[in-house]
Amino acid sequence: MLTDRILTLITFVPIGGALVVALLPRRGRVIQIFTLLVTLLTFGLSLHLPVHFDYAQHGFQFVENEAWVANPAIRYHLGVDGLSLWLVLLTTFLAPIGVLVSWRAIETRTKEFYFLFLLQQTAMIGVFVALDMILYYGFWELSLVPMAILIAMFGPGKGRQAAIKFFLYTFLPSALLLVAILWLYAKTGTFEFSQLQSLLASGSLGVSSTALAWASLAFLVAFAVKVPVFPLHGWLADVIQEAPTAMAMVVAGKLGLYSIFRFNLGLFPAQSRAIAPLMIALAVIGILYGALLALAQSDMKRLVAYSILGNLSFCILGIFCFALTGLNGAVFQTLNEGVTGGALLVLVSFLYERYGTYDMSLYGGLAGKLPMLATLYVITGLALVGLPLLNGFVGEFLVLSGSFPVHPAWVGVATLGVILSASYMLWMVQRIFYGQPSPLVTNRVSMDLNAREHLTLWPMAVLMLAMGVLSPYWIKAIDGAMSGLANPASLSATHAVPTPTLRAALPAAPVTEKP
Amino acid sequence: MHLALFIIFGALCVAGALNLLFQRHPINAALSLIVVMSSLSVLYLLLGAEFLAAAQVIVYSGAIMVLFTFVIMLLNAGKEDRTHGSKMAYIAGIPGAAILLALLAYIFLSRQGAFGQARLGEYMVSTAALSQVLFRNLLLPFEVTSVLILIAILGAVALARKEH
Amino acid sequence: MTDLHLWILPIIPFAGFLVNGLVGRRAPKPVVTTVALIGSLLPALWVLNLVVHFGSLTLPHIETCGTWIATSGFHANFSFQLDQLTLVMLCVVTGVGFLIHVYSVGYMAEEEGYWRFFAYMNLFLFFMLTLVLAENFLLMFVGWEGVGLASYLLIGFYYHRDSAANAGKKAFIVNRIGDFGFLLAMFLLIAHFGTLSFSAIFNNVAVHPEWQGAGFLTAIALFLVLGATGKSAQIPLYVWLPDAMEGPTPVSALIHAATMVTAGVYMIARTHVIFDRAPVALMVVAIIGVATAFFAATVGMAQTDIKRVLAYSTVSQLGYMFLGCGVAAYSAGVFHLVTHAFFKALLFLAAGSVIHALGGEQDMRVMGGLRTKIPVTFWTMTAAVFAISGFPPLAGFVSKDEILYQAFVSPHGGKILWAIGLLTAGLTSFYMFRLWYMTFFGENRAALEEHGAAVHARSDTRLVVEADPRAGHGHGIHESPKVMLWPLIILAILSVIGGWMGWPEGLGGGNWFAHFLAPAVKAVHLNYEQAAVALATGAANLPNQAPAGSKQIEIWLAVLSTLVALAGWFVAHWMYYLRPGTADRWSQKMHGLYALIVNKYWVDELYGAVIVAPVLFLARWVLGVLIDRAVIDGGGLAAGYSAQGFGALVARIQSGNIRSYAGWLAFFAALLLAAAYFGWFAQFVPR
Amino acid sequence: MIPIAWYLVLSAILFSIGVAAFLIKRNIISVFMSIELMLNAVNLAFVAFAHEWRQVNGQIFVFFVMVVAAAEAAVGLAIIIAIFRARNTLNVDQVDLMKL
Amino acid sequence: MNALRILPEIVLTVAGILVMLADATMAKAASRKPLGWLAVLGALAALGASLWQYSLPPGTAYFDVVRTDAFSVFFHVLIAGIVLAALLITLDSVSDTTEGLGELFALMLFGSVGMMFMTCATELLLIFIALEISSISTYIMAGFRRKSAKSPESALKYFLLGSFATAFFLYGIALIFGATGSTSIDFLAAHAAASHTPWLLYVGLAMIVIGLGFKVSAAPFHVWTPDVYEGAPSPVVALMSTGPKAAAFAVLLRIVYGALPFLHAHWVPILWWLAVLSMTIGNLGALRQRNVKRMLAYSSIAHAGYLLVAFTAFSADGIAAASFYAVSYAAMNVGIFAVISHAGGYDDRLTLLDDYRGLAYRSPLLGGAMALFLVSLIGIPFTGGFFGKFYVFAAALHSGLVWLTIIGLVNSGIAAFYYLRVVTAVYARPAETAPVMSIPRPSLPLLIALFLTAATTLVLGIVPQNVLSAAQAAARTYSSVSQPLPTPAPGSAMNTASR
Repeated sequence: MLTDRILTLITFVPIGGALVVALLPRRGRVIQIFTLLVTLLTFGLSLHLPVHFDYAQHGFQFVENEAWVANPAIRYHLGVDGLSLWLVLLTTFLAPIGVLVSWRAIETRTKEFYFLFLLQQTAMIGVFVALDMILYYGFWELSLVPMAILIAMFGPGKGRQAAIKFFLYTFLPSALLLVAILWLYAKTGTFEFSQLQSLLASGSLGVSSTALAWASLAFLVAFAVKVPVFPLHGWLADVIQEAPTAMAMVVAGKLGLYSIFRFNLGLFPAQSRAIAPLMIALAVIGILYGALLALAQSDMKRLVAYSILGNLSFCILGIFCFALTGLNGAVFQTLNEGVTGGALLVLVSFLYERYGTYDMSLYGGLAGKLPMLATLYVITGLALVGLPLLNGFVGEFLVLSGSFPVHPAWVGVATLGVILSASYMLWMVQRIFYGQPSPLVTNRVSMDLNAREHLTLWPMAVLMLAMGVLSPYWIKAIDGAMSGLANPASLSATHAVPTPTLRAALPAAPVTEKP
Repeated sequence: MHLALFIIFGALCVAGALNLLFQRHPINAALSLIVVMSSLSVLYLLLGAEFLAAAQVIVYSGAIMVLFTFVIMLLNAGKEDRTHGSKMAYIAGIPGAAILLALLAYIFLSRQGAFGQARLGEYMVSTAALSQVLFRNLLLPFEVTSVLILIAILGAVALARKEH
Repeated sequence: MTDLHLWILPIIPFAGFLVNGLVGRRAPKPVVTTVALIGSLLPALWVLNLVVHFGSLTLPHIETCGTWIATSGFHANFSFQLDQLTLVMLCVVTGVGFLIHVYSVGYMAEEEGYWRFFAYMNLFLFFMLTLVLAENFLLMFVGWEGVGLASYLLIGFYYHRDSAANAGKKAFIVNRIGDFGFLLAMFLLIAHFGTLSFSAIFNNVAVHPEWQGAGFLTAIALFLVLGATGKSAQIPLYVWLPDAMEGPTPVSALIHAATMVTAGVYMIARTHVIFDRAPVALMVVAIIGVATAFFAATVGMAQTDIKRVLAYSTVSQLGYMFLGCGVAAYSAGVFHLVTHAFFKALLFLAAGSVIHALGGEQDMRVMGGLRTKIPVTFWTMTAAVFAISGFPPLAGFVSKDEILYQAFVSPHGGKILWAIGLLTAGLTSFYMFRLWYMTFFGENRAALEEHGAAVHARSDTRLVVEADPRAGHGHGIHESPKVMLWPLIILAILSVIGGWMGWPEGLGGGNWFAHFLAPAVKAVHLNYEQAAVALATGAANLPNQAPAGSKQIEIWLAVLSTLVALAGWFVAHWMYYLRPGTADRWSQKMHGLYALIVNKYWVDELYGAVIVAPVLFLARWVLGVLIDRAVIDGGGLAAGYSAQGFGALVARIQSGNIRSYAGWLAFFAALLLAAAYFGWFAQFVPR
Repeated sequence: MIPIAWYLVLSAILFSIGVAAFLIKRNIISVFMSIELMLNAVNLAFVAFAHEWRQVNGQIFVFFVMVVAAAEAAVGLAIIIAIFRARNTLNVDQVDLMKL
Repeated sequence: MNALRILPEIVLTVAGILVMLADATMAKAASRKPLGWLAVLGALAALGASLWQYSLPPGTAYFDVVRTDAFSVFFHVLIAGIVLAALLITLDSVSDTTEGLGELFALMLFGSVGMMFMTCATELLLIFIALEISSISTYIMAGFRRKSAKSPESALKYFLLGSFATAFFLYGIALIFGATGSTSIDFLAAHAAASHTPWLLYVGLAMIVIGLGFKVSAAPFHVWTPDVYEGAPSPVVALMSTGPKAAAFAVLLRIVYGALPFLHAHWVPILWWLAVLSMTIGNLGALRQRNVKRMLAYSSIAHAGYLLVAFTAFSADGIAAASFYAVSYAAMNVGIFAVISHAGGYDDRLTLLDDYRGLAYRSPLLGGAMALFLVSLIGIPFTGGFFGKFYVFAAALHSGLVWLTIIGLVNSGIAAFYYLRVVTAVYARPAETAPVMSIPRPSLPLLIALFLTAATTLVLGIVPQNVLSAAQAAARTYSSVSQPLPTPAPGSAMNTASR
């Protein structure tokens, strides 16, 4: 049955498409259309998951588990739970949008572009569904290559440097990640996530806690770079600046964050808690740092990059407070970042296609010329800064409110981020769209959004609203996956209300509101 | 007698080798080498390797060194210039060679009790005995050597052939 | 339980927003108008329906129509609540809202972004209704942020003007600072109660007298106050409101006078249970209120832009409401909110009418003598001026007097609060009459009659410029169209009689309003046992024993405040009517003081220098250049260069000389042999 | 009666001199000759050990080394001729075109 | 029966002689390319013969001088494959008039005879001769571009330094002979432990490591590598960077694991240091290289280091990992030299990194192939390079070599920089000022070679099981290694049950 192999299908349909792309003629828009169809097919297939997902069950579903290599014991083990479910969906959802946004932006070397694009899809989906450490690591590393090559190929400025920077930043820590994986294998004899989890949890491995701490650190650093977490973000702005939009949309956030959830929290709960104070501090710094630097940028893409840094730091904060609500929020925020950050990059790229620059100081007064684009820009910006009823708010609120009881002071400082984010976002909107039209804007005739661009943006805009209003639909799956990772104390709904001891001693006095 | 022969020809070996080291003309060096090789053949004889002693003179001194001299003549190589292309050879190489010598000498001398004594004529390997092993047990290596020689011929022709 | 479908209330304007927002650009103007008016009229009618059925409801009436956020640890619904307080707010919002919509049809008639304007206005109504109907803090926050958004969009309506765009941005950001407080308050609430539902929290607080004065409640209350100061433009976050006058005048009337800015007051009244348990926070509210009231009034005295005077007046009046809430007289605060909505909306609309008449001129110094030219505007405005200045029996008198009385008698109040409030009342009277005289009396200083439509340069409406020169428009001073005048008239009537529903008992009234509102906002009472517990646990400051006032005091105070109002009027009359040059002379005489006031105490400049500039400096130079470029990028570069440096060292080995290579080989061969023989390596292998 | 160790030391001396000669000689042919010297030193060791163990294999090894040396000499000298043709020099210090 | 055990070698020798004779009989002006095809046929036949040898029962021949077992056959197949690909590459990159083509093909075949003997010999004498065959043939081939100034220099450097190292290797054999009285691997394995002069073994082994370390270009004996690779013709580099290396590694395995496993406390630390130095020096040296062939030379030093890591594991997995790595390295390195020798030609038209800018524009096929091989060299999953590296380091970690693993993998991270620089150059827009390079159309042999190498690279990364089993079977021929292959994961019964 095909549905028994649904995860394999979702994962490998893109790469199959990539192989076909390699054979297609470079004529007209054949390649684009074909890629679009492939991504739509993948998205359609992935819709199978939420429909047939058993929300009452917290374990992995749609599992496929077969031997791949006998020795070392690597298995082809796929599965999704409430955490990966939506990340897979997010990836497949963004893929057709990636094609649409590249429609005009990528006119040369389309074959290479779409080949690598589809390869990247497979790698990303694979990261989310793989349950064998080596299989996972395979997809994880594979995801670097198309990204790096595409940045190098299409980066308008210092594309090659950015590509290499990105690659090294992520590849070097990944090497240590591999050491840790291999070390675990040497100690346990298995690469399987679930088995590792139970073996590590049983504490029967007889390995020193120091060694485990180092192993968990190797995991964490590899993922933190990919997120990125504050001092490790050196690649982010350059990469987002140089990468084609379809790639910039997916370069940060979800892969690293997913991995932290799955592996750091899943395999090393105690070690993660030990390092939590540092991570929380970095997250809070990251929130403010990202926002402040966004405030200082004059290049739109760099601004978006720093804003992404800030927003992703919320996820880190939510993760390392280990409160159930905060964890839910962190996952939700991860999804948000994919949709909203992606939409913002798409919008920025549409501006670039029209005016050929990312420098905000050259813009101005566009609202009158491109009202639809301006509208969607504002909506997206508002979603990004966490306006209620849009998705960003739900994520941020859950993260902050969930984490607050754990670290009131840090979270309080982090909340300052909402002020700063509003500042840079509105300032950006003002510089681009408000005021008198700049010479650049007046001297160039450009149309408002065309049909393709509408098609690119509206699904994201609708999703922002839907996720902002109907969040339980997403969270019901996420919550199940997170309940195993949170601190037990945070599970109960009753909170730290000081229980009045005297009340028990007193006769029950019904309180009446006297009119 | 044995000792005297060893000392004389051993000293000749070393002297020849040192002469090779210090002579600046390749012809002189080649001649020194021939001295070394010839002396060695005597030492082989002392160690009971009569066939080798003969082969040493025939193959080495006779064939190989002739080839060398021939090439020296052919290329009209003169006295070598004392160019200073390499510091590393002096900084690292010569100490390396010295360490090597010291180390090996130290090992062999400090542990000389582990080895036996060579007594003249006590152990002589006849050519027949040698060929017993060579053409039976080690036939395959012997045959494989033909490939090596084939390659050498092929290579020498290919490399030294006049360009057209 | 009857289902009132409260969700329909906000949804209607939202639908109006969607329709106008999506298709309005291409739709003909009448369609836009119709949609917008329906979007504001239907809620008003629905509220009327609620009023009719109100008596038959069990209060508070709560309706839940879906889950918004749900994790195993936290839950928030789309829940709406109807009680007396909500009803009052609904009436104000929908009533005034509808009137201003109607007014706008005339006022904005020639605007290019007509559809946009009404879409935003409906959006605002949607959020405002959500705000007042919300049954939990989170949904309230939706409205709270949403009205901020609508405000941002409307202030920046003339986005091509930098000042408008700046003002919108400033409003949003300053409000965000308040929201920061609101958010923290919510986090604390969740941490302590696990929920954000009003009823759950308030019931919990109500039955815990031992929490009287508890630190966490005080903290929550203070953070809520921070939120309220943002939205309601109180010290220290009032700075955005005067700038917000960049928006079209109806916006100023609806959002920045009548409804949105009162959200803070509404919020305090709504969460009064918490404030009752946090006397410190109450005192803070009262102090902020009275300080703002006085401070803004002083600034208002020297402003020359008609809308700015009104803006500072709004800030000042909101301070009164805060004062009312701060002395635990929530119904008084809310009552002033209602009456203020009437007369301040009226003032703005009338001012808009004046501006309209003058083709966009807002500077009072070039007005004057308009009394006869625009009589309807003059008379309606006169009603409003008298109302706000506190002349009996107009609405402003009743509500303001109630607040001052409560401040005087309340255990939370104090004579100092009352005294400053009274002084402020005099100042209010002064600057309002100053406005009145400068605008309507004296000789006309406007250049308009001579130069036609010359004075529209800094206009907020391009009416004159872009309108076709039909009769009455563009040429000369003219009265506004009827569609603008009717709302003025209705509001004028309300400004006159609106206060009578709360006529104080001390002056022979029944104070129906307070009694009506009491179930919703009356302070928590303690029963005997609870009081005992409170005393035993040492919780001080039991709230709200019955105010120790009396009818005598109330009468005397009323008389006093009327006199003060009269005094203000007289001074204004003397300075701006009898001796028009006096003001200038005084301002020169007291140069320093005048400069202080006219420059708004340099607060904007202070904030700029102390907060904005350092933040930008930090972002650009310290973080951007020093940390990001030098440390983070530089660290990567340094690592790269050092690796390359080692690479160069490796390449140094590669001299190309065979003898060197051999030397290298010989050396390491010797080393390796020695190491192997002596067994050195085994000691140098880290395991 | 000579200790085998003396032969070994002699072989070590010759080998080291060969190494040193490789390092010091400038003429490529001389450098090549020092390699031959090194091989001869090894041969001596082989013969000595063969005597020590009374094993004929050691001598056969030497025989093969001679063959190999001959083959090497042929190839080596051909290479030297080739380099002389290409560069017109036999100085090893001047054959350093490729570096770094 | 004896002859069957050296059938691949015989086939290659015969093919070589045929090529040589045909070359001599052909007209001077005639194209020698048909000879290349003849050589390809010979290599194919040798490949078939090698594979056929899997059906032979393990055993020795010619008085225990050679042994055919899973280990030797594994490397026979590998070497046959390498020489096949190298011949194809040569065919592609040379022209009809290239000088000495017939000799070149013959030398390639003869050289591989030596390499093959190296892997199956169990007598140090045969190993020495085979090593000389493979070395001398490579010395010659390195100098084959006689018109270039660099090629003879390359040959000279390789020759002089190679002979220098050979002397050490030979001295090592002499000392081992001196310690035991035998040069037979089997005898050593059985009796060397009883030697009363074990210190001779230590020193002898160290000398052998020096000699073989030179052949596999392990640091600090790597110095010749960049110069030689730069000057030699690219197709020859394809061969000599893989074939003799694989054979030398096989010899090293035979000696350290087969003959002297009981000395592992001595050679493991030595190889540990060699591995660390090779990885580090190789990668750091490559960082600054702008010349692609030199860069790949440094890279091959580094890869020798990775391979040595497997040795230090001292376990059956270590042997299997080393064998597997040799295959994967051969596939990707031959592959990349196929691209280089096609793009740059026999006479090295393209040398610098910048010359390769925009290669993917001129020829998407070449660009893509180059990217694939580079990605594999980096060690990206689903390529042979990754799986090889993974297996090597898994074996090392399993033996507790944590630091070595960390150093190695960090090194592979650094290495990514210079590989990626090439990848990005290949895919970057060509500089406007650069002269338009003309890339000849890919010929049939090139396509076959690329297909062979690329397919191998991918198969090794995606479905490595077959090769892995073969490598593990090869490892199992070493009974000396006490450590068994790791048992399947605890609860692996659960794995199979859970579906």
